Amino acid sequence: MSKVGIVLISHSSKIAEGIYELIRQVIQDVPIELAGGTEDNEIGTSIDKIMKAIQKADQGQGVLLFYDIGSAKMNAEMAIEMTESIQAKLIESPLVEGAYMAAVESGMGKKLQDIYDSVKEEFHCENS
Amino acid sequence: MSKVGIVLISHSSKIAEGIYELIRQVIQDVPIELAGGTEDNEIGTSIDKIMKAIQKADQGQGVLLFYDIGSAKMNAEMAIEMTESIQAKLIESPLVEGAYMAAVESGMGKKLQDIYDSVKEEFHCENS
Amino acid sequence: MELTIEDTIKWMQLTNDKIQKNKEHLTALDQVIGDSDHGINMARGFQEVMKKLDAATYETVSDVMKDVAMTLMSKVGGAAGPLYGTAFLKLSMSLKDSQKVDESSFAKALEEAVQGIIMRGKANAGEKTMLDVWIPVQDYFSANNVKADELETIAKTAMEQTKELKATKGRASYFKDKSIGHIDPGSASSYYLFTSLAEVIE
Amino acid sequence: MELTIEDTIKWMQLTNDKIQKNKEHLTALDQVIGDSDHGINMARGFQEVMKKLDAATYETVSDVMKDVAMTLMSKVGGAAGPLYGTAFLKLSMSLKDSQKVDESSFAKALEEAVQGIIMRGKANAGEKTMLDVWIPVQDYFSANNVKADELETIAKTAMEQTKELKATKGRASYFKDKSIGHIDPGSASSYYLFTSLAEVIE
Ligand SMILES: Nc1ncnc2c1ncn2[C@@H]1O[C@H](COP(=O)(O)OP(=O)(O)O)[C@@H](O)[C@H]1O
Ligand SMILES: Nc1ncnc2c1ncn2[C@@H]1O[C@H](COP(=O)(O)OP(=O)(O)O)[C@@H](O)[C@H]1O
Ligand SMILES: [Mg+2]
Ligand SMILES: [Mg+2]
Ligand SMILES: [Mg+2]
Ligand SMILES: [Mg+2]
Repeated sequence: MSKVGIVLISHSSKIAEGIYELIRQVIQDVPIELAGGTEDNEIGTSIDKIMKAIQKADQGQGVLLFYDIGSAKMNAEMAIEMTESIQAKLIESPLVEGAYMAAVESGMGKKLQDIYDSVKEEFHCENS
Repeated sequence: MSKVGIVLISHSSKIAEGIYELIRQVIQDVPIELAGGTEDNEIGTSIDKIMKAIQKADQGQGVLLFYDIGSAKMNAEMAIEMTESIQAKLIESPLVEGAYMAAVESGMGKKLQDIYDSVKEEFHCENS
Repeated sequence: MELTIEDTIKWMQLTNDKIQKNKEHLTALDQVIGDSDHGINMARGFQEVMKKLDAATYETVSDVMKDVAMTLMSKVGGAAGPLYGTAFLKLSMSLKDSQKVDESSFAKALEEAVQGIIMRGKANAGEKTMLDVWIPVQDYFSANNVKADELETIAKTAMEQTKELKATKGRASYFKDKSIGHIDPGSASSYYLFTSLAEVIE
Repeated sequence: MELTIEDTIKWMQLTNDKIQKNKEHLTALDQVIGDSDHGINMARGFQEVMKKLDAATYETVSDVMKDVAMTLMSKVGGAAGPLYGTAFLKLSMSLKDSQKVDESSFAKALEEAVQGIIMRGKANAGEKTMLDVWIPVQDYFSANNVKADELETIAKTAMEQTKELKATKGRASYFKDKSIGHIDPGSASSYYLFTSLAEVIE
């Protein structure tokens, strides 16, 4: 059965890799794609990496995007606009904590909007 | 001038290292110590690593501890109890986002409680 | 019942044997509703406990338990580390002034251990955690003339009943309703601990 | 003023020259209230823009700007990438149907570019961002018969005035009151952009 994909956007490729490890210890069958660092793997984000990650993470059930700070959000929004054929949703939640929770829920076969709502409900954050 | 220290507790040593990179790009003079992974650098946390990190991060201004999920919190609390001579405070906030903000504030010379309050105010999270 | 220093060491030895033998089983339980490391965590922790106990000599049961506590705390990792660590630390503290550990002092110590686990993990009865074994065992110690076979049955039944519970604390809580139908790994390791105790006081 | 394809390429060329020359200055500005990468980001982005423009041939100003947009978007990184990228994309889209780019069509396009930056970054005037240069420049284009020297002065003054502002968006906002007293890096790079435009329309 196809699952909702997760895209991890971080200024640091290590952060994205670490979250991947953390999730994979628990959940194996959910597509998780990383968009950490710039094209040269410096600190920053890359629209191209995010777009590719969205495309790879989509199994037809859509993709949830998690990001760390500030400008990653803008790059994520642009990438979503440029991959309009895919149902991709950016979520404001703690990066590590939210992505972990979403992966477990996706593993249980939940739908994109339900996972989105669960994560939002769990982390009532004004900002993140 | 001595600064408030930051301890990054994560189940994954890569996550802690990545946050360190992210912060160091912006702030150089704040003590940041990592407690990522178990003693064998597997996924998990280690009380001993956390205790050592608290001790190294303290410059006399106290230490703020950030953690990722669940059981890291218990290990952090025990470590704090076991290093009672140091003013160490665990904070419930998004790990990456909160630690970044705290480091900037510590870099500006703010005191432990003020940084704690700022981060809590920024991230009105029920849970994290 | 009376628990001597030798009994206590034997208790840990038997627990270690069971945990090493059932390492994969504990891991399998943790795989369904967790991160597949409870067997690894507990096996590593108790192996270190045995190393520690073998290398030292003790004057009191309390001191044995203190070493158990410190070792579990720093070697188990995961949630089980601080929880078992706290439990044994509380046992050790409670038994500090007991010349000999009899049933009533042990029952009292067990009560404090349970309070320690609750304080540390902020869970309570019915949340599908090790407490769902510790609490019934503690109740039994408080109310009864302890018999080995009864202790064994109570611990086993309690462990099995965690199957029907929904996890609301720890890693398993992420699975919500899907956590129902599986035995809690921490309750299984706690069962090994108390069935070993039953063997010792037999 | 009229902006031809050659003018547009020249504009980018002059901008690139200034950014390469002032790479360290931009980075130094970003060091005080940011993450020290604005010079690196912009230099990398505009170098790629020049590579792209040198290798292609164009039929319209709009097409040149579209390539500028796509390149900045994917090569600059950081906040400046999507922001400059969006700005040039809006310029390109607004000028799509203009046979020749005159002052009024450019003024209109600039207005849409500013709207694009606002939409993308959710900032507004006075938040110590590149908008604090883009908005006064756009106002000047809307209201006046554009003169090169006036354009230069307006962009420069606007950039300098960001010094007094407190950042409430982007990385610099973490510094709160301490962000006051320093020129905003994105405003400095925007100044290079508009002073190059002034040279082109001279
Ligand atoms: N908050 C808590 N209170 C009591 N027991 C808990 C709590 N969280 C987890 N546990 C127990 O710990 C066990 C899991 O231990 P382990 O797998 O070693 O740790 P982790 O979940 O960190 O990987 C659970 O099965 C449960 O019995
Ligand atoms: N939300 C925003 N809206 C408008 N401009 C912004 C915003 N955030 C940042 N900027 C601009 O971007 C500049 C920083 O760019 P850069 O250093 O390349 O990105 P980053 O801050 O991600 O490292 C700032 O000086 C500011 O002018
Ligand atoms: Mg586990
Ligand atoms: Mg674990
Ligand atoms: Mg920057
Ligand atoms: Mg940057």
